[in-house]
Amino acid sequence: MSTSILLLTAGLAAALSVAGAFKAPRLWLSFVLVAAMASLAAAVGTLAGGGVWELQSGWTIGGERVHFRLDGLSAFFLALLAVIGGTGAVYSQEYWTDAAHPRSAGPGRAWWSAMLTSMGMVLLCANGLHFLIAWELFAVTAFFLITLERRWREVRDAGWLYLGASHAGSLCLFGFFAMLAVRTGSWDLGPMRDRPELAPLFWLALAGFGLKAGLFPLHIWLPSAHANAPSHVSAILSGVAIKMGVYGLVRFSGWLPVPEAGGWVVAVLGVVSAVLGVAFALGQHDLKRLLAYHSVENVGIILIGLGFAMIAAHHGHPAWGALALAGGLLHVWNHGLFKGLLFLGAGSVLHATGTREMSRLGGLWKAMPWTAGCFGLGAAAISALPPLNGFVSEWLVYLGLFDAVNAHDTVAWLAIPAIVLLAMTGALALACFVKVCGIVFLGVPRSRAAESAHECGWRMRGAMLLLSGLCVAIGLVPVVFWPAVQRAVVEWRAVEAGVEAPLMALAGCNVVFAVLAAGAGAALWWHVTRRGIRRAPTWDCGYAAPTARMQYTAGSFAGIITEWFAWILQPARHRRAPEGVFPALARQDEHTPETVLEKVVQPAGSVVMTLSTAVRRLQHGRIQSYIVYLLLGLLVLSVLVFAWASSGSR
Amino acid sequence: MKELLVILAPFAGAIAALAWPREGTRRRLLPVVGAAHAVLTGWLLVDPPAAVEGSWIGFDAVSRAVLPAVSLLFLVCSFYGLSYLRLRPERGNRIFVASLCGLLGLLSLSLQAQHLGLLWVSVEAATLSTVPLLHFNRTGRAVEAAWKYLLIGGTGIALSLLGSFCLGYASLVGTGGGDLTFAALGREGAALSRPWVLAAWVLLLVGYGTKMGLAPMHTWKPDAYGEAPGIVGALLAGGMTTAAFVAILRVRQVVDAAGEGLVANRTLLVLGLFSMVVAALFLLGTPDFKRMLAYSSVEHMGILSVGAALGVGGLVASLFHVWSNSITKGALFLSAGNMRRAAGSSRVPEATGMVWLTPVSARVFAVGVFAITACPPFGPFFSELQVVRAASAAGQTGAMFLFLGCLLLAFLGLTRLAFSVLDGRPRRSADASRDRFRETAGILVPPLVFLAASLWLGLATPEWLRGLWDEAARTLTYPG
Amino acid sequence: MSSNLNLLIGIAMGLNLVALASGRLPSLIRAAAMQGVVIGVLPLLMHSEFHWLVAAVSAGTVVVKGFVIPSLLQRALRAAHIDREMEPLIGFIPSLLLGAAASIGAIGFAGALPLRPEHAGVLLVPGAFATVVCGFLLLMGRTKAISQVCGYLLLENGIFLFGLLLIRSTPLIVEAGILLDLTVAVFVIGIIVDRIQREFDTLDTRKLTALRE
Amino acid sequence: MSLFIDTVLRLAGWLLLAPLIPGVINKVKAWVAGRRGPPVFQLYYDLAKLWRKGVVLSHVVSPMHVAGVAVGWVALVGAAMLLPLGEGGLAFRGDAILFVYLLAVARFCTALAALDTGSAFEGMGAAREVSYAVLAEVAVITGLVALAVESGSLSLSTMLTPSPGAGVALLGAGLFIVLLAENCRVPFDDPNTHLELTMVHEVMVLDHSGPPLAAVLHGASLKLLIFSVLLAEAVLPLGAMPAWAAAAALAGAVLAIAIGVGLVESFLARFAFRRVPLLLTTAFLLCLFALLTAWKGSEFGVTESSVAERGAPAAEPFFGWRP
Repeated sequence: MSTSILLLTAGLAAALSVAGAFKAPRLWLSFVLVAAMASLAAAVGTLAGGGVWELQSGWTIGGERVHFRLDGLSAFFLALLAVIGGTGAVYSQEYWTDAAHPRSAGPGRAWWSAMLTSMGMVLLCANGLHFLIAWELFAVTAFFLITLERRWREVRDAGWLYLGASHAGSLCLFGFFAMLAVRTGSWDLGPMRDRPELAPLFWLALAGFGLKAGLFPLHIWLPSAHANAPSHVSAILSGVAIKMGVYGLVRFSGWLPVPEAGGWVVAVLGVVSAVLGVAFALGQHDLKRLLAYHSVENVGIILIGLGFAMIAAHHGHPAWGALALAGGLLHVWNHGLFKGLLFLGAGSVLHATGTREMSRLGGLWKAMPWTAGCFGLGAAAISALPPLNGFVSEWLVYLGLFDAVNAHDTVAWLAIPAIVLLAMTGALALACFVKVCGIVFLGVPRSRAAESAHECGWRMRGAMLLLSGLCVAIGLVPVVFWPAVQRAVVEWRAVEAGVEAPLMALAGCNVVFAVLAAGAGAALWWHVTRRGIRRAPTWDCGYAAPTARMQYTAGSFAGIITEWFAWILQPARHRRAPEGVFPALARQDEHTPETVLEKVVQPAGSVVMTLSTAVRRLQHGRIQSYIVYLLLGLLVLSVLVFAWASSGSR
Repeated sequence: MKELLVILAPFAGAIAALAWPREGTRRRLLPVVGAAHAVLTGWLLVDPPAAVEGSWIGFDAVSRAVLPAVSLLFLVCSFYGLSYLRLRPERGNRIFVASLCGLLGLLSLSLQAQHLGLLWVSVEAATLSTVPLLHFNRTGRAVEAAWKYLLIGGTGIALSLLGSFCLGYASLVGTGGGDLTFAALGREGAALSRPWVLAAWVLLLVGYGTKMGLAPMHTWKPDAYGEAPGIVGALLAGGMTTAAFVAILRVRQVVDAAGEGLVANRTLLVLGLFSMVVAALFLLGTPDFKRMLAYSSVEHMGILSVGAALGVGGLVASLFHVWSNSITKGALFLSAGNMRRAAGSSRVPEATGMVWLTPVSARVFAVGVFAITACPPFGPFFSELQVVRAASAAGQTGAMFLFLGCLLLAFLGLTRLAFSVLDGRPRRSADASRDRFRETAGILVPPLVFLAASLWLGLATPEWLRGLWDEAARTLTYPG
Repeated sequence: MSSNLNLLIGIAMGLNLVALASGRLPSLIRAAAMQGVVIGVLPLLMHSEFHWLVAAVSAGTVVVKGFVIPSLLQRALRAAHIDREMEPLIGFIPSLLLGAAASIGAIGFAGALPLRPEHAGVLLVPGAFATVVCGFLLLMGRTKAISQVCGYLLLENGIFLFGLLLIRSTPLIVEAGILLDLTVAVFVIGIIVDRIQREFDTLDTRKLTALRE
Repeated sequence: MSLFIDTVLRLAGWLLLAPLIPGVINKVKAWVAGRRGPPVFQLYYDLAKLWRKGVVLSHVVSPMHVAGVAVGWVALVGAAMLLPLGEGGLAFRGDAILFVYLLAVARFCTALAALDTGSAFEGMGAAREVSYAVLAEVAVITGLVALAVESGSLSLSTMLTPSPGAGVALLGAGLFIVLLAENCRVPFDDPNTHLELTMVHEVMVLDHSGPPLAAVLHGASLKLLIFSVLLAEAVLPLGAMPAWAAAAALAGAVLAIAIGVGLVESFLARFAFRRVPLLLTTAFLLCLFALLTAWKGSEFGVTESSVAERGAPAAEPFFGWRP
C-alpha cells in the first residue's frame, strides 16, 4: 500500500475517532488503533523502503500551499508516536473509564486523538507556517490532557505552568520561523545547509525546542506536568511529546547550517541535563515526579548524541558523529518505550493504591506481579543494563564518544567529560531505580492502601506487556531496528557515509546473557525449591518483631547521593529532634524543590509581578492623574519626535 | 452617492429608533440596520464608486479594507443586541438603540472621511454617541466610567483638534492654502512646514491614540469596558478603536509625504511597544475579566501601532490584525458579558466556576482567550505572525523580541485569569440570588459566529481581502 | 484692528489667571463664561467683510459658551448644595504662578515659531497656548467635577483661538461642525455631572475612584 | 569445535580459580597477625557445603530474591569472559562498555535482592553499595578512557596491552583503590565485621542462605578475581611477552594483588563512611592523571607516526571471535 493511502487512512481514522470519543469508547479505540497501525505502517514503509514521500497540494491553509513530507527522520519519530499513541489508548480504556471519570473521560479521549493528530502533523508539515500551527495545537491539546482532572488545584497549576512554558517556547519558534521566512523569502522548509547566514537562527530553535524537550534549565514545567497528568498522558508526554522538541532540534540542525558553537552548547546542555536530571530524580519521593526527572536525564543523553553529531558536522562528518547521533536517535525510541512503560506501570500503581507517594507504598509485587515485573524490566532498561534496549543506545553513544576522544581533536576536551559524566549518570540512574523498585514493589506494604492493592486488568497489562516486549526486542535483536536508525542518520544531513557498529556481536552477547541469566535464575530457583524452603522473619539483628515502618525509606536510600548534590538540589529539611528522656514526638522530612523554578524563575517572576503591582497602582482611579499621564505622554513624545527630526535633518 | 448611503442608513435607523413608539419591539431595528449596512457595504465592495477629486467623503482603498470588518462586527453584534435587550426589559432602550445606530453611522463616516476636520468631527461625535451606551446600566460605577471616558477622551480629542489645526497651519505656512483634505495635504508633501507637521503629528497621535487606547492614554479603557454591556465593549474595541487607528494611519501618510516618515514610524514603534509592555504588566495582575479584555485591547492597539511602523508589509499585517482582533474580541466581549450577567460580578473571588454556571459561554471565552493570544488556527495568530515577520524584515530584531516577550507576558496573564474564572466552584450566592441565568441561543450564537469568523479569517483568508489590504497598505505609504 | 484683537486676547489670557486663582466655583464659572464671550467675538474681528456664517458661528459661540453652559453648571451647583470652597490638588497660588509662567512662556515660544507674517504680531498663538495650558492646570489640579469642566472649557477655548488662524482658509462649515460638536460634548458632560451629583451626592471627583486596579 | 573448548576452558578457569583469592587474602592476614588461619581452600569447602544445604527465606521476599542472585552471578561470569586471557576469546569494539555495565547488572540485582527483605539494615547496605558505586564507576570508566587513548581502541583485548609508561603507575594505583571499593575490602568495608550498621556488602546478603548464599559468595570472589586480572593486565605489558611468560606474569600479578589486599587489610582500619567518597575521588583523579599522561604520550606518538592512522585504530577486531 502506498504511503499516501496509509497516511490518509490514519488521518481519517483519527478524525473519526474524535467523533466517537464521547459516546462510543470502543469505536474510538478501534479508530485510534487503525490510525496508529496505518501511520506505523507508513513510517515503517518509509524507513525500510527509503525514499521521501511528499505531497504538495493546491489547497491552501492560511495562504500557504499544503506541503507534507515524510522522510527517514520524521518517519522515525512517527513510528514512536504510533506505538505509544496506540498503546496508551488501549491503556486508557481501563485506566480512565467513564465510570470513574464521568466528566473527563470523553473529553480525554477526544483530546488524545487531537493530540496524536497534531503531533503527526508536526512531523509531516514541510511548511513553516503549518508546522507552527500543528506545533501550537499539539501544545494546547497537551495542556487539556494534562488538566483532565481539573478539580485539583495542583493539577491546574501544573497545567498552567506547562502552558506558559510551552507558549514561551512557541514564541521563540514564532521568531525562528518568521526570521527564517524573511531570510529565505518563503515559509517552505527543506534542506538549506548552504546558506551560512541562517546559522544564528539555530539559537532560537534551541530555546524553542529545548523548552519542549525539557533541557536542564528549561525543564521547569516538566516535573509537575508529568506528575499531575493522568498516567497514560504522562506516558505520551514523556515518551513522545518531549521528543517533538528533540525532533525539532534534530530536524533543524540537519536542515539549516549550525553555528560552530552550536554542537558544543547542545552537548554541554545534554551532559548537564543528564547528570542533574538524575540527581533531581534521586531527591524525589513522588513516583511520577521521579520518573519525570528521568525524562530530563534521558533527553540529555539524546542531546549528547546530537551535540556530538553537530560538532562532527563541522569536522567533515567523521564516523563518530554518525555513531553518536545513531545512539541518540535510538535512545529516542528506547526512552519512549521504557519511559512509556514506566509511566504506565506507575499509573497502574496509582490506580491500585491511589497514591504516588513512595513512602506509602511497598510490597506491591505480591498483589500486582505483572505490574511489578513490567516496571522492573523498564527500570533495568532505563538504567541502561544489558541485555535491554537502553544499553544498546547508550553503548552507541559511548562508541561515538570514545571515537571522538581517539580522534585527538579539540572535541576530546568535551568528549572525555561527557564519557565520565555519562557513566556517572548511568550509575546514578541505577541507584535511583533500585530505590524505586525496592521501595515501591519490594518489602512490606507501608500503608493500608498498599496492602489492599490489586492487579490491573488485561488492557492495562497488555499495554505494558507490549512495551516490555519492544524493550526486550530492541535489546536482543537491535540489528532488526538498525536500518531504521541508519536511515534517519543519513537523512539528517544527507551524508551518505553510513554508520556502522558491531551490533551483531553485541546482540549475540545480549542474547547469550539473557538466555543464561534466565536459565541460571530458573535453575537456582528449581534447586532451592527442590529442597523445600523454610520461611522465617527477616533478620533484623535479633529484633523479633519488625514492622513495615522500620523499613528503609526512599529518602534515606538516596540520602548519601543527594547530599553530594545538595548544592543544586537545595533540599528543604524540617526536623524536630527527639527531646527529653521520653521523647514524645520527633520527625524529620526532607523535600527536594524544583530548584530552577523556585530559586530562579519564581524570583524573576516575582520581580515582574512587583513591577506589575507598581504599574497597576498607577491605575488608581483619580482622573486628575490620568490627565497628567496623558500630558506626560504628549511631552515625552514631542521631545522624542523633535529630537529624532533634528538628528535626522542633520 | 452610494458611499453616503452607508452613512445615512444607520442615521435613518437612529432616527427611527428615537421615534419608535413601542418599547418592546424597538430592538428589532438593530438587525435591520446591521443587515442594511452590511448589504450596502457589500454593494460598495462589489461595485466601488468612482473617486471624486477633492471630495470630503470617499470610499477609498483604506475604507474598503476596514469598513467591511466594522460592518460585520455590527451585524453580528446587532443580533446579540436583539436577544440582550430582551433580557433587560427594565431599562428603556430608546437611547440605547438610537446611539448604537448612530455610532455605526459615525464610524462609517469617519472611516470614509477624506478631510481632517470632518474626520475629527465624526470621531468626536462617535465618542459622544457611546456615552449613553456606557451609561446604560445606570449604576454608580457606570456613571464613573462614563465620566472618565468623557473627560479623558474629550481631552484627547481636543488635542487632536489642535493637531488638525497645526497641520492646517503647516499648509498655510507652506505653499498650500490650508486645504485639509488628505489628498491636498499629501500633494503638498515636502512643502509643508516641518515644525508644524511634527507638532501636528504628536498632537494627533496623542489625540487619536487616546481614542485607540494606547498607553499612557489608555486609562479610560478598563473602566469603560469593564462597566459597559458586552455588546458595547465589542463595538468600542472593534469599531471605535479601528476608526481612531485609521485616522492615525491617514495622518501618518501625510507626515510621510512631508518627508518625516521615518520619525513617524519610530514614534509608532515606540508607542506601540510601550503600550504592549504596559498592557502586559497590567494583564499579569488584574483580577477582573472584563477589565482584562480592556488591557488586552490596549495590547492589541500596541500591536497595530507596531505593525503600522514597519512599512508596507507591516501595514498589511496591521490591517489584517484590525480584522482578526475586532472579530475575536467580539467573541470575547459577548461571552464575557454573558458570564458577567450569570455571576453578577466579573472579579475573581466572586466569579469562579463559570464552566458550571455558563458552560457554553465559558468555553467560548476560553477558546477566545487562546485565539486572541495568537494560538492557531485563529485569525490573530496569522496576523501577529505577519507582524513578527514584518519586524524581522524591517531589521527591527530587538523590537521583535520585545514584542514576543510582551505576547508571552500577556498570554500568562490572560490564561491565568481566564482559567481561574472558569475553574473552581461557583459561588452559591451567585447561584441562588437570581433565578439562574439561562444561556439562550440568541446570546450564544453571535459569539460562536465570531469564533467561526476568526477561524475562517485565519485558515482561509480570502484572496480578495488580502488584495484589499495590500492595496490599502500601498496607498497608505508615500510612494518614493 | 490687530490691537483690538490683541486687547481681547489679552483679556482672555487675564481671565485664565482669574479662573486659576478663584477659590469659589461661581466665580470660576463666571470667568469661563466671560472668556467664552470674549473669544466668541473674535471671529467677527478677524473677518473684515461680513459673512453670515461667521456671524452665526460667533453668535453661537457667545450664546453657548457665555450663557447656556454656565447656566447649566450653575444649576448643577445649586442642586448639589456643595461646599463651594475647593480643595485643590495644585494650590491657588502655585496654579496662578504656573498660569502666569505659561502665559509668558507662550509669548516667548510663539516668537520662535514659523508663523505667517500676518500672524506674527497677533497674540493668537501665545493666547491659544496659554489658555490650553491653563485648561490643563485646572483639569489636573482641581477636585470638583465642575471646576474640571471649566478646565475643559478653557482647553476648548484655547483650541478655538488657535483655530482662528485658519478661519480664512478652511471652509466655515467645518468650524461650525466643530463648534456644534464641542457644544454637544460639554452638554453631555453636563448631563454626566448631573448624574454624578444624583448618584454620589457629591461633585468631588476624589470620591469617584471605585474603578481602579 | 576448538572455539567451544576454548570457551569452556576459560570459563572453568575463571569459576574454579576465583575462590582461591579470598583464601590467599585471609592467609596473608593470618600470617601478619601471627595466626595459622583457615586453609587457602576454605571457600571451596564452604561453597560445597552451602550448595547442599536447604534454604531459609524471609516471609517477605519475592522470587526475585533468589533469581536476582543467579542473574547477578551470570552477569559477573559474563564480565569475566569479556576479559582477555591470551590469544582468542570474545572481543569486539565496545566490549569494554559492556564489561562495565555487566558489573552494573550484578550490582542492580544484589541491591534489589537486599531491598526485597524489607530490612532497614539491608536497605542501608544497598544504599551504600549503589552510592559508592557511582564514584567507583566514574573512576573505572576514566581508567578505560585512559586505556582507550593509550591503545587507540575500544576493545578490551587491545586496550589491555599497554606500553609501559609513566601513566601505568597512576592507573594501577587508581584501579587498586577501585578494586578495594568494589569488592568491599578494608578500608571501605570490613568483610569480617559483625556489626551490621557498619557493613556494606555483607549486610546486603544477610538474609541469604544455602545455595543462593553460595552463589553470592562465589560471585564476590569472582568479582575480586575480575578486578585483579583487570588491574594486572592494565599495568603489565603482557602483549609484548611470549604466551607462557605472560601467563606466569599474570598469575604472579594476581597473587601479588591478593597479597597486597591482605596486607592492606592487616595494616589499615576501616575508614569512616564520610571519608569514603574522598578516597574514591582520589582514585578517580589518579585515573584522570593517567588519562592525561596517556593523552600527552599519544599526542607525541601521533606527531611521529602518520596522521592517516589517527581515526582508525589498527588491528582491532570489528566484531565476533578473534581468530
